[in-house]
Amino acid sequence: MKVVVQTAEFDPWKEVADYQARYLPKGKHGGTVVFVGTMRDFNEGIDGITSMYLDHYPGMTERHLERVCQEAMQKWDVMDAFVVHRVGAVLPDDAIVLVAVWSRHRSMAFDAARFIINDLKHRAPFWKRESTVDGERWVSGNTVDHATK
Amino acid sequence: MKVVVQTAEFDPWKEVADYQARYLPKGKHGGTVVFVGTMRDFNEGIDGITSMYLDHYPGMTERHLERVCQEAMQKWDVMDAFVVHRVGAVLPDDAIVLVAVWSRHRSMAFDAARFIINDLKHRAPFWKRESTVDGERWVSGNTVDHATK
Amino acid sequence: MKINVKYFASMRDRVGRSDERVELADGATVSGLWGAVSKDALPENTLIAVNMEYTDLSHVLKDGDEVAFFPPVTGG
Amino acid sequence: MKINVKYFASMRDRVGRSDERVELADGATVSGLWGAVSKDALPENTLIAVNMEYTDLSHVLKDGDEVAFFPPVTGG
Repeated sequence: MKVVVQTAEFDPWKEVADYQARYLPKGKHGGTVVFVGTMRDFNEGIDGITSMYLDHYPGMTERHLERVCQEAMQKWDVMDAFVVHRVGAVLPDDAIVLVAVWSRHRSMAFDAARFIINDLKHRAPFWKRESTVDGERWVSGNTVDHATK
Repeated sequence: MKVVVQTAEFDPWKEVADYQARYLPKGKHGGTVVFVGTMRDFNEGIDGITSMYLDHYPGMTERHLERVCQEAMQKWDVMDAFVVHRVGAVLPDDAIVLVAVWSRHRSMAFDAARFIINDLKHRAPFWKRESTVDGERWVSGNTVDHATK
Repeated sequence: MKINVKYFASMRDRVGRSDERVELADGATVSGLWGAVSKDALPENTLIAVNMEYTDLSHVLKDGDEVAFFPPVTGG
Repeated sequence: MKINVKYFASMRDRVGRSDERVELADGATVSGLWGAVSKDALPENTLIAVNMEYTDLSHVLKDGDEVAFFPPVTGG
């Protein structure tokens, strides 16, 4: 299990491939579910978002995400979980967040990945400030996943 | 939207990266959900599965999967869907199936990806024959996803 | 009328062939087709497709139809 | 006792600083700390963490605690 909070740009598909090759035993996981959140150039009805700044609470953010991953691994039959999240300056089409979960069975992988990303969106201390053609603004809130428990 | 049924081995993460670079407009999709099914070296309590043969119904399989992807794209706010499935000889740790869904919002991407893989598992004409140390056998059935509607 | 029949996976092993062409009287159903190709009852859970669409034993066939018999699917 | 206070995102903009050290009487709560650092009411929906764990205004502080005030999170 690994949680990374970084300012550097990342290729989510390469990150998953590298993590799997390095940490997952061969022939044991039947299902992998990956969620990637990508920066859009529109949000809450506003077009023309040119860049974004992601603030976080160093220390608490990592600790919170590690605990959520541990909780998911205990709650479902999950073999491994991997989370990467960008902070600092982010541009449209950049990957912001990656959540990857490996399990013996697909339903466990889906439930665990969704649990992690929903907790991350609603509880992990990150804040987005968008730069639009009209200026800057803090994003007010994340949408609720209808499947959130 | 694309459905590929192939005998050749594939790297699911590279497939997703290539498809996204080629077909997805930049800055429009907020959430991507990917499911990858990987061949395990055990199944239904049997260890030591050395290889597998995947049979299918050429023509019907592709048609069925294309229709399922179209249904998912209509039912949820899905921008694009991509499915790759192996047939023929498959070895442990090989990727068998890839389902990738791009959407503006994560909950739509999760629901659509899960819908596609569940339909594929229960309705798409594929059949697995496993080779174990004790001989060959047709796999009897797929497990039900508790979230299947 | 002529019907093209296909068998997949364990159904192919059971029937002992992968496909065949069968001559049937007009108005025959999938059930009648099965009676013409096998003396055994159709195994429970067998799936049926006519022209690559799922259907059932009561489906009335037309000349040139492709009918497939196969066990529950196990892909993914 | 000495308390380390941190402000993030719009809370930092509102308070006008990112962190500070505050001297409080023993037994003070997070609510008392807020009264010491600001004349305004705590904005609705403000989240509170003490030593990087979520808590609420009634939390009784100890010497050396790190208290953070921040708005609803918007990561992912």
